[in-house]
Amino acid sequence: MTVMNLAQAITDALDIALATDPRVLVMGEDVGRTGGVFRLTNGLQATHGAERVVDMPVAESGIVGTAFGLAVAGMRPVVEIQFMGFSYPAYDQIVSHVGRIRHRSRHRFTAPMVIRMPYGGGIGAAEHHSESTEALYAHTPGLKVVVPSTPYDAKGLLLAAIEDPDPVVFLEPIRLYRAVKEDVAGGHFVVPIGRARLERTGNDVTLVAYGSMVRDARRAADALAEEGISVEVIDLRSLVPLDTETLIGSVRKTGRAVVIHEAHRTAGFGAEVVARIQEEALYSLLAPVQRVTGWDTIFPLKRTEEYYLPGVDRILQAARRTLEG
Amino acid sequence: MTVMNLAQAITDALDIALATDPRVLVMGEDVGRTGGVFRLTNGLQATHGAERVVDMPVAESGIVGTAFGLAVAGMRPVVEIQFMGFSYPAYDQIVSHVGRIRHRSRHRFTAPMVIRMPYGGGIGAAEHHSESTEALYAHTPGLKVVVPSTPYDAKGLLLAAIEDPDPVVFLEPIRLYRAVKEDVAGGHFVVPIGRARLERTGNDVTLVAYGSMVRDARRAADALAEEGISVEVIDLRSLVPLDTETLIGSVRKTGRAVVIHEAHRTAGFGAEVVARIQEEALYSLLAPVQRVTGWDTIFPLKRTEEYYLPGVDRILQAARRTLEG
Amino acid sequence: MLQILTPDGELLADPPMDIDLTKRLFLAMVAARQYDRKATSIQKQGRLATYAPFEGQEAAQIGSAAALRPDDWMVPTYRDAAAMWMQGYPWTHLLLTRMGDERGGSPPEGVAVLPPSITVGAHMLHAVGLAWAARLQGSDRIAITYFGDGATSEGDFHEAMNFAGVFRTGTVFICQNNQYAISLARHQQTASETIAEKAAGYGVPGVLVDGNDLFAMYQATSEAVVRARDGRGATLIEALTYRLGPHTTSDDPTRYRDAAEVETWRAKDPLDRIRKYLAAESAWDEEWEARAATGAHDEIDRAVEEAEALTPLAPEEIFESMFAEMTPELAEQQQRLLASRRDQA
Amino acid sequence: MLQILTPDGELLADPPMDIDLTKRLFLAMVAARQYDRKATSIQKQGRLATYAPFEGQEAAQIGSAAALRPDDWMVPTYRDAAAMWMQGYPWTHLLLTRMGDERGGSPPEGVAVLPPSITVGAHMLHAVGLAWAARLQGSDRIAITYFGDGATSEGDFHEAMNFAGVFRTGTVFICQNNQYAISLARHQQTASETIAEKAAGYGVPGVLVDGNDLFAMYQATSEAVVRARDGRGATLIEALTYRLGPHTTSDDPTRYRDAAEVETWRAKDPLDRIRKYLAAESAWDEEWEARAATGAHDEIDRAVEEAEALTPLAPEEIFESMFAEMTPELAEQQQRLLASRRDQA
Ligand SMILES: Cc1ncc(C[n+]2csc(CCOP(=O)(O)OP(=O)(O)O)c2C)c(N)n1
Ligand SMILES: Cc1ncc(C[n+]2csc(CCOP(=O)(O)OP(=O)(O)O)c2C)c(N)n1
Ligand SMILES: [Mg+2]
Ligand SMILES: [Mg+2]
Repeated sequence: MTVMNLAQAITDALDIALATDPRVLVMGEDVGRTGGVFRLTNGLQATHGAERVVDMPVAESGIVGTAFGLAVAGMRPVVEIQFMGFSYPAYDQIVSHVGRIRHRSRHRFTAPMVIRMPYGGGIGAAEHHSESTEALYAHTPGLKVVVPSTPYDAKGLLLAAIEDPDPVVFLEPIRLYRAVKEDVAGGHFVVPIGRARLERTGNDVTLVAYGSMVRDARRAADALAEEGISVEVIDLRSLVPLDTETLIGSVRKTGRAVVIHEAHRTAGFGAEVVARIQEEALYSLLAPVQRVTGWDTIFPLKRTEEYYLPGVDRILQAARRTLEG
Repeated sequence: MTVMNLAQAITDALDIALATDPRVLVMGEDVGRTGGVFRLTNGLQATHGAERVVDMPVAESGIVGTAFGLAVAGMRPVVEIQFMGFSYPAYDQIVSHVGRIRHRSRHRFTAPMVIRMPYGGGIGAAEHHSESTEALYAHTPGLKVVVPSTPYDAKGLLLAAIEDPDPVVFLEPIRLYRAVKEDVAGGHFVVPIGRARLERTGNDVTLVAYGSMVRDARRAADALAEEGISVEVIDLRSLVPLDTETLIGSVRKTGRAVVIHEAHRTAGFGAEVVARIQEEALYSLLAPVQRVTGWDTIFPLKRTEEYYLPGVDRILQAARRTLEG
Repeated sequence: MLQILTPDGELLADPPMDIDLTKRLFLAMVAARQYDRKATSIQKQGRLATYAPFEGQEAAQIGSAAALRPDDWMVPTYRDAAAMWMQGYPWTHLLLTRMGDERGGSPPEGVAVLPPSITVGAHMLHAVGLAWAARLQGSDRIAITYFGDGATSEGDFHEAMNFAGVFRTGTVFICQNNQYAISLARHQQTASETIAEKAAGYGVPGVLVDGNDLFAMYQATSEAVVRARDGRGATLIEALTYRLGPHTTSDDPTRYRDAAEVETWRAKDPLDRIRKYLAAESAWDEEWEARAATGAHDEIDRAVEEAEALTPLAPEEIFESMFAEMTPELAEQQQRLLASRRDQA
Repeated sequence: MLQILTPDGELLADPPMDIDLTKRLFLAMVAARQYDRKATSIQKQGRLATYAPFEGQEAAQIGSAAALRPDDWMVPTYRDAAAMWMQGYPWTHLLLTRMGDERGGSPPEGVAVLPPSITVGAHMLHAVGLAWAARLQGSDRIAITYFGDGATSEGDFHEAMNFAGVFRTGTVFICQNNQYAISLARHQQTASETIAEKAAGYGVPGVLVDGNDLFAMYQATSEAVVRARDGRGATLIEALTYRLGPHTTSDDPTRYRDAAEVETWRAKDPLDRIRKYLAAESAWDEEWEARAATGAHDEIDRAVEEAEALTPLAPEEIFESMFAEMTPELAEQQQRLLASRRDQA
């Protein structure tokens, strides 16, 4: 057991994967000598060598396309995209090739690889540095999409992703990298992909969140608890596959739900969560499921980003609205 | 008035735009000499010259990025992407620049341009040729997303898109290009972007569709009418902005809805439609809104594409399920 | 431009292979042309979805593929059936894809050929990764990738060439410059004089080769393969050739090129010049070729029959190759589809 | 490599400008450096979000921008504040962006400079389109675009160069090869010997220039601008230079480069050599420069004050620049946000 933050948990997972599986490679812009823009790969090149931890030219499509070839040939590349907003040049490789080769070849060729992307806002970053477009990847067949919110899950899910026989888009909430520390088991363990985590149980309303928003959901739940409202908080952890069972079970019990993400509202992943709830639990719903999301605007710069981001207040208001419904 | 099919209506709109607005350019792969892979730009280069109707090298990011520069400088480029599946290499230009410049510059610079993309399956095409990923574009801030299903709308919406001060992604249902003919007014007219069309009115259930699926929805409505079920069919025509008013008004009346698209199910645009319905009309709902969609698989090749595509049968079954609910 | 055998069948330098291999590769070209014609004709009958003929490009494909070891990786496009077949991809599988059956993309174990890329450009990077993996795995397998003149305009061509240069991967890039990308003529595609010269911008050697000359293609590719296998890095080969047929069976090339131009290139037919050479060496006779052609024809007929006889995938099977283990979503969707078909029945 | 003035201030050829212009551009470099230092220092105080310093690259930016006409289009990156300012972009606006205020991207009417590109690579294509539009509009405006050595690896660099070659657009491509892309050294970025030579692959002239030599930069850019304006097409200029500071204020360059290397380049400081040259021409004295520096410093101070004094956008305003006319969705979301703020209050 070591106390670590989410960033350290990811470094630890990468270190373990590199140490135990010779097929694993870490590749991306600045991941080697300088340890990545967030320093998550710090020290890995020194330990595992420049053949295993590879600094790549500035070319995201190239990085993902090359990693795809490596994966097809039996390696296990773990790609770092510096910020989610820079994954778009690689989008064609991801949708047209990475997510498709198993189907195109009826299992004959596969691309077991991980694409890590720091995502989300809240740190006053420059344009394009706060994207949260997980819905794109969730809508792309052949990909798993994973988003941890705790150090423990980050480590266990990343190791599971690296070992997964299929490609995984692994989203890392930038804002939580160094926000909290917790005890994380040393050595190897996995958290299975596809199961939500019950962050807290309750009876009156369900808050559904993932990644960076789990913290805000928890805070909102704390505030509501003080008013005597019993809140269930679900951390989805994996968008594809989605743990519909946990989700539906909870809403059937509480009859009320708020879905929270910082992504844009229209066609965001929250809509999918709402759709599943109303398909499976309509008759249990006591009020419309509320979506608390980022707006359909460009993510604003530092001076105004607080207006964009769903915060505890907006979650509380939405929860109260469902309780009135 | 001329009788034309959807393909001819688009050609007509492009011809009128080129003839009346010197700022308009038509650009894309093979659009000039050979008139495009679907022959929609046939004859335009002969009429308007190779400066206005431009054959471009095979580079979608280049085409969109260059068109963006042209638009910022005051031209009105109309880009053709050969098939929606080949729009992904341009995705970064679209999300990072086309949809963003007005915001980045607080209205100082704008990119009024149209990106036409034939989309959808049903013609037994090769891999990547049947994509229907409108949800990506609907989730991208700063873009309008338009999908006509009739020749009249295709012409009027395309002219509206070309005249729009903001960028428009214009999706053309390949399957309907030459499927039906109707009377279309000659000369210039526009169909305003952002208003759904009531394809048929009814009281028992609402079918919500767009593009290629409108035809199947109509056929399903015919079949249900024979059983004495009164069906309302909404052709959304525009996904962004979405005509929530018409949608909600209809569901409040019927209490039942089926949303239909050929795109993948998870995080498809149907989820957004469901979310809006349940937000605004939950208490009117007599049964869960059903989604009839393509699956979360790669779009299959010719021999099996019928298993993927929502057809009249699946729509009928879903409608009946809502009527039992 | 590297040329060893002129269109008239004259040798400009020593041939890079003996008569036996020459005969074998000539017959491979004969067989490939049989396939190309058969595929075109059954497409007209509606038995294939669309087809992209390679007539005129046989030497470029077969000359280059002949330089490979059977375990070398190949990353081809939709027009490279001849090269794929040379590397072990069965006709049946090539046909299956064209018939609209995903199982065409699944060649037998041991065939190291990826399903042909339909998107233009992206696949070249895959050959960079495959070759890189070989080095990491201590193997001397190399990777060859095929693409057209049009593909060189895509950003991914650039990224692939650049990575191959930086990481010195054992990748052989074969650009079949067949003068057109659908309707766009080569000179509208790029303003550089040759495509081969683009290699210099990546610190990679580039070679301009007569792509209709089997000998030149074989020699240039062999040299590139040796370089790649020895760890000396990548090569770009521009095979100057011509697509004699339409872009695909849905294309009408008369819209963008003259019959006269086609005739000029027909005179440079890659089969003709080897035929002339072999005849001059007294190693060819008409009956020998005809017999081989008939043999190939029959074999291809059997492949067509086999492909057509294969029962199409069942509805439930379209869900079965998305992941190693089916996700709950897909399982549910599979059930929905089956239920809806039951309802229907 | 084109060099006119050596690091020691010696002339190798006739200077491309008279003493007056030289003095003016020298003072522009002095002012730019003031800005760079001010921005770096107020970032440390938390008054800017992050900042990407250009120290060492003043000649590359100011020498090239000085060759433009005021109405020429400029498409810069995050590191090109000096060039942008030369083309009329106010310090205040440059600072606003860095403070996290979108209004920084909205320069006054008449300033034909796009907001600096944060994504690496994509923006070069915009300069192709802008120059193309000028031709269609019967104007002889040209477009200049700035980018780094790292950006040349992106596919969009390739597509932009290729389109500029094919369509002969009046685009001037200025690559400031400052030896690093964040931590990646130039030799790991590409295996070509120079970046300038990449131009040949597009049928575009490429020129390697001493980017720390104001005269060489001015001359090479002026020639490229004339070419562009005359309709003779694009040029790629590789300005060989060095980023003396960190990549951005969050970077620690000691992780990837030696102090000794930095010192070598400090000896080639672009300001020093013009200072030496002017001194030799008796056109420089310390007080004159100090007075100018103080003047610039004060002006920049006022810009900082002005930017900081600007009231941040109101909550409702973040919805107001998405479309010419707000969509119903955005209007509804705007109402939601305002309502939630009312509830909170
Ligand atoms: C990314 C992408 N864009 C466009 C297309 C449509 N398309 C198919 S083949 C082709 C032309 C390719 O030309 P070239 O690379 O010269 O190969 P050839 O067909 O001549 O063998 C185009 C534009 C595609 N398949 N993929
Ligand atoms: C598409 C994209 N990928 C990655 C980044 C992150 N990034 C910002 S600057 C930079 C290096 C660019 O180097 P170069 O082009 O040499 O310009 P310089 O910073 O040296 O001026 C990188 C990788 C980005 N902004 N955009
Ligand atoms: Mg070609
Ligand atoms: Mg640099």
